[in-house]
Amino acid sequence: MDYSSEVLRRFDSPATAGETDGADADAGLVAGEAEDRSLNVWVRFQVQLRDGAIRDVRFRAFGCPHTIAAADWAAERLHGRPAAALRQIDVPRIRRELEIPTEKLGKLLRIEDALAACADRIGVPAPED
Amino acid sequence: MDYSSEVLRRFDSPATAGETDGADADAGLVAGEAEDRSLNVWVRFQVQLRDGAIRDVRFRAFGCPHTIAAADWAAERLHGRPAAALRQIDVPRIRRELEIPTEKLGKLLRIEDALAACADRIGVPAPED
Amino acid sequence: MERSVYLDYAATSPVDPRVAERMLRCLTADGAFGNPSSAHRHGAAAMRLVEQARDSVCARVGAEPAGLVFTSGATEANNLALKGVLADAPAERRQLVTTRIEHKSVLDTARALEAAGCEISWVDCDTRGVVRPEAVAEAIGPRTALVSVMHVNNETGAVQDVAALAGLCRERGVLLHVDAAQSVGKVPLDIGAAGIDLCSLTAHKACGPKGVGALYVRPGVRLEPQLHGGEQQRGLRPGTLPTHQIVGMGSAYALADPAGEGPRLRELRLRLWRGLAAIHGASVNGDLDSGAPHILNVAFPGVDGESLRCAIREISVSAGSACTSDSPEASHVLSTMGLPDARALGSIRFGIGRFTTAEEVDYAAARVAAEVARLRALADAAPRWCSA
Amino acid sequence: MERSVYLDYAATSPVDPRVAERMLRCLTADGAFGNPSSAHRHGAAAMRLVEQARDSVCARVGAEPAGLVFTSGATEANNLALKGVLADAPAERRQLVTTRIEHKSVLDTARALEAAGCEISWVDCDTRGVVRPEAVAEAIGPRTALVSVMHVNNETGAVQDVAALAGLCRERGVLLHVDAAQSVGKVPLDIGAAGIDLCSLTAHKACGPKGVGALYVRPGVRLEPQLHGGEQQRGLRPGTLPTHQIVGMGSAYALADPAGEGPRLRELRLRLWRGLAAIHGASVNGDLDSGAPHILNVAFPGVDGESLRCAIREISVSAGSACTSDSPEASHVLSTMGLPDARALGSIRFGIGRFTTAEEVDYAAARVAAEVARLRALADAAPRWCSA
Ligand SMILES: Cc1ncc(COP(=O)(O)O)c(C=O)c1O
Ligand SMILES: Cc1ncc(COP(=O)(O)O)c(C=O)c1O
Repeated sequence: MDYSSEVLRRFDSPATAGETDGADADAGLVAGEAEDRSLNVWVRFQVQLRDGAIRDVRFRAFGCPHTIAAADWAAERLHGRPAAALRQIDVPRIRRELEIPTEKLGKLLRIEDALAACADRIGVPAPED
Repeated sequence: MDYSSEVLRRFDSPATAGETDGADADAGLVAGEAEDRSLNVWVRFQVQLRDGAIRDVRFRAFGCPHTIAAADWAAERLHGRPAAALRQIDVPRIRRELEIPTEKLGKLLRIEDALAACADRIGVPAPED
Repeated sequence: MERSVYLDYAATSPVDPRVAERMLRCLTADGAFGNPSSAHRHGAAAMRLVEQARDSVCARVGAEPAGLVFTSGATEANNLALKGVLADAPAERRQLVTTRIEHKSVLDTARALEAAGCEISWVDCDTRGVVRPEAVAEAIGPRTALVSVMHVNNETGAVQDVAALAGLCRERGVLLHVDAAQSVGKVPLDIGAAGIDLCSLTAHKACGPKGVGALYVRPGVRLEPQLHGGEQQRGLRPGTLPTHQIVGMGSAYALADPAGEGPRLRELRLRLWRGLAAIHGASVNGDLDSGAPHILNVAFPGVDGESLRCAIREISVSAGSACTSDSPEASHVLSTMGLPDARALGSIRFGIGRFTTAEEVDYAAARVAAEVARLRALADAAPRWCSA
Repeated sequence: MERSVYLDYAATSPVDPRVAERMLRCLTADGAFGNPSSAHRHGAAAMRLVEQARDSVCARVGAEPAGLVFTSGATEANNLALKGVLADAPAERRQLVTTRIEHKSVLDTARALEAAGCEISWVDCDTRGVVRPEAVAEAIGPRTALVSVMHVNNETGAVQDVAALAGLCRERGVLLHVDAAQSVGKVPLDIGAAGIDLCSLTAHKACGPKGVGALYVRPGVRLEPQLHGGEQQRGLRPGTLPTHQIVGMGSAYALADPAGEGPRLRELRLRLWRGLAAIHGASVNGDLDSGAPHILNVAFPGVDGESLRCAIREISVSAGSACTSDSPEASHVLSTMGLPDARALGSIRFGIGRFTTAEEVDYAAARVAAEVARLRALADAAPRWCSA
């Protein structure tokens, strides 16, 4: 298995792994998770909001290095964005930037699902189909 | 192809190859030959007799190293023997002494034939079957 | 990058320098480079080395030299054994009995035979990865031509009782093929004493070169050649004999003495396990006592195997067999042993060999422990199935 | 014994020391000994070398790297090409067109296919050993799936016009397989430019190692794998990739430049022929001008070939192909060219190569002349058929 240096860097020390510091906790803390047992993957995000904007995002994950690196990338990007960004996660762009092979797509979609679960909790309206 | 050292020695310098010296020629010189085109072999013996005994035997051959070595061995052994020996050539013994593989048997039998042809010319009676 | 530790001897091994040196002598113009089938002196010199190597191989595994057919490895040997015997079997005896834990080169060949009209009877193993001879006996029927069971499993090191299998096959009048690719140098193997009819061997798991192996065919056993052209090896396996490869196999086998090397490997494996046993929940897939001395397969519940391997990537280990290490499927061997998928996917195969040191083993155990802890922290609060 | 001269490069060649050195670096623990299919660092390092070698091989023969399947040699490649394509062909297109002068690995495979229900259409060559493309065109029918014609004949060096054959095969909608085992480094070969669909290669005729070769399969061409087990090489040819062998093939091919080496070989061959031409009745089997530069097949009427080879046994030469040199049958190639048996059996194949010197060639010519004279004297008065 080939990993891009970006995947390795994030996998080795994912800056956004863990729990939010909790200082501002009651100002809007939600969590959402998603899993796919058949793909051996589980991801969970914790999102801290203030004034409708994302103040902090943390993740936990059980899965492959790509999943962990992608969760870290997504959490980092969400910092400071409006809550609606939780529904706008760009999986193709993650794949491109981290050079993740196609066969990992199923796992990456669970990241999308977990962030969508956070958005649900916050009440970010779902996009119309 | 493996050749025994005896085959190689005789093939490299067959002492009895060629023609009898002819000095005593009119005292009983016969020749006999045999061939098998399908086996790519031809042998010819020249036998010089004196007083019913073999004074000299020479051979010529077209064929494999085993054939040449065996012809040389046979010619050498016939020296000084009674003419009847021309019919008593011991092919199994040649095979044994020169370590000749089975698949060469067909060729060796042409040596027997050529010597029998000499015996015929001399009038050595054929063995009863 | 920093240091590099090789613990994947079950996938392949480096060539012993003594073996490499002998191979080298068959290559260049001043060596035995001739075609062993050539009638001339250069050919004869090469053929002598081939025959010496044949004797070395046979001496190591208790085989009659006349029965040894050199191949490009155990994959080809397994193909030749199974297809060769079944192609020669009468139409009413086209059944093969084999197990679900064989190497892919047996599994896929069996499936190809099935597609071609043969019947396959699959035997399971127990939770330790061992195939009960009685289970094989039950699977043998009146149509069975051949039983194929591996000696040492390449993922778990489980050792099958091939002598018992040979006995019952003989009783039932069927042939026994044994894939012994993993045994040589680690577990004693005496083909003749055991009464094995066909046996696949390879050089590269025993500090010999890749790309050469052999099928032993007990004289008298008939099989259809699978390659055509040329009379080399009595027509059973044509192609120019690769002298240096065969010589490499011969000298590797001469050095591969399980009595000499086995205890050292076993001790290293135990040392590795002692280091890993400190990790909460870690467990051996297979059996530490009865398994081959060079393979240790360990489950680390609560971590994904790919991530663990990536985390310790300065250490070369495997997810199972090398051939499937790129795929996300759980190992068919561990699944047959009854492991849940997540546990199978969180398992790592360590392969120990001639040049492995105690220090390397200690290093590996410490690194694994540290990374398992890190990855588990990362997966804190994951659902229970993740650490099944 | 005295000196030793090797003139059997068409049977096999010594490995170039530069090639041997690169092979050696893939063997021991300090080299790229990993299993190229392993996902870890040791595996990746080996795979990089395999891919470099693939590129070298393809660059030499004008092939697309994606189409190259490594095998244990040209024998296996020929088997895979013929069986693989015919097994994949629809039932109504199970005909193979090939020639009577192919290597045994094509001839015997064709016969095995015939026994399995395929139809074989055999094409002859002319008296120079050349197959007329029109004769092949005539043999192609509506049921033809594949045409298999060798590039350079291993006994005579006759070069077939594979580009013309490829053109007419394309026109007729059939696939063309070319056995190019003898061409590399001697006769230019551009698989892509010629439009060849499948091409068999081997390393050991071009100063590379024995036991490794390749089948080129033009992307898009379908064939059934003949070995099962493991996903290596897209399932077309499983088995652990032998890094050192493949690296050896790659670097041998990188060195094997017909433009650089061909003229020197051609000159040596001409020099050898000039020496032999002094022998009464000696004649070239084949064509001196159009033939490959490294093979000279000469008939010496009036001597038995086995005896001549034995007489000059310090010089390693061949009776024809190495595979048949132990058998008393006349070469099927020379017979197809119309030579009477005795003449065919009195022929010798000289193979010239990278390390052959002018002095060796002169020595050989002088020795042959002396021994032909001696053997002819020994066969004086032999019947005419002996010197047919
Ligand atoms: C049990 C077993 N059988 C067969 C093989 C195939 O051997 P080879 O790589 O020589 O084809 C292997 C290893 O790859 C193995 O471990
Ligand atoms: C024309 C030709 N085809 C095929 C082969 C077989 O090649 P290998 O020895 O690599 O199996 C040879 C030589 O042996 C050959 O000369």
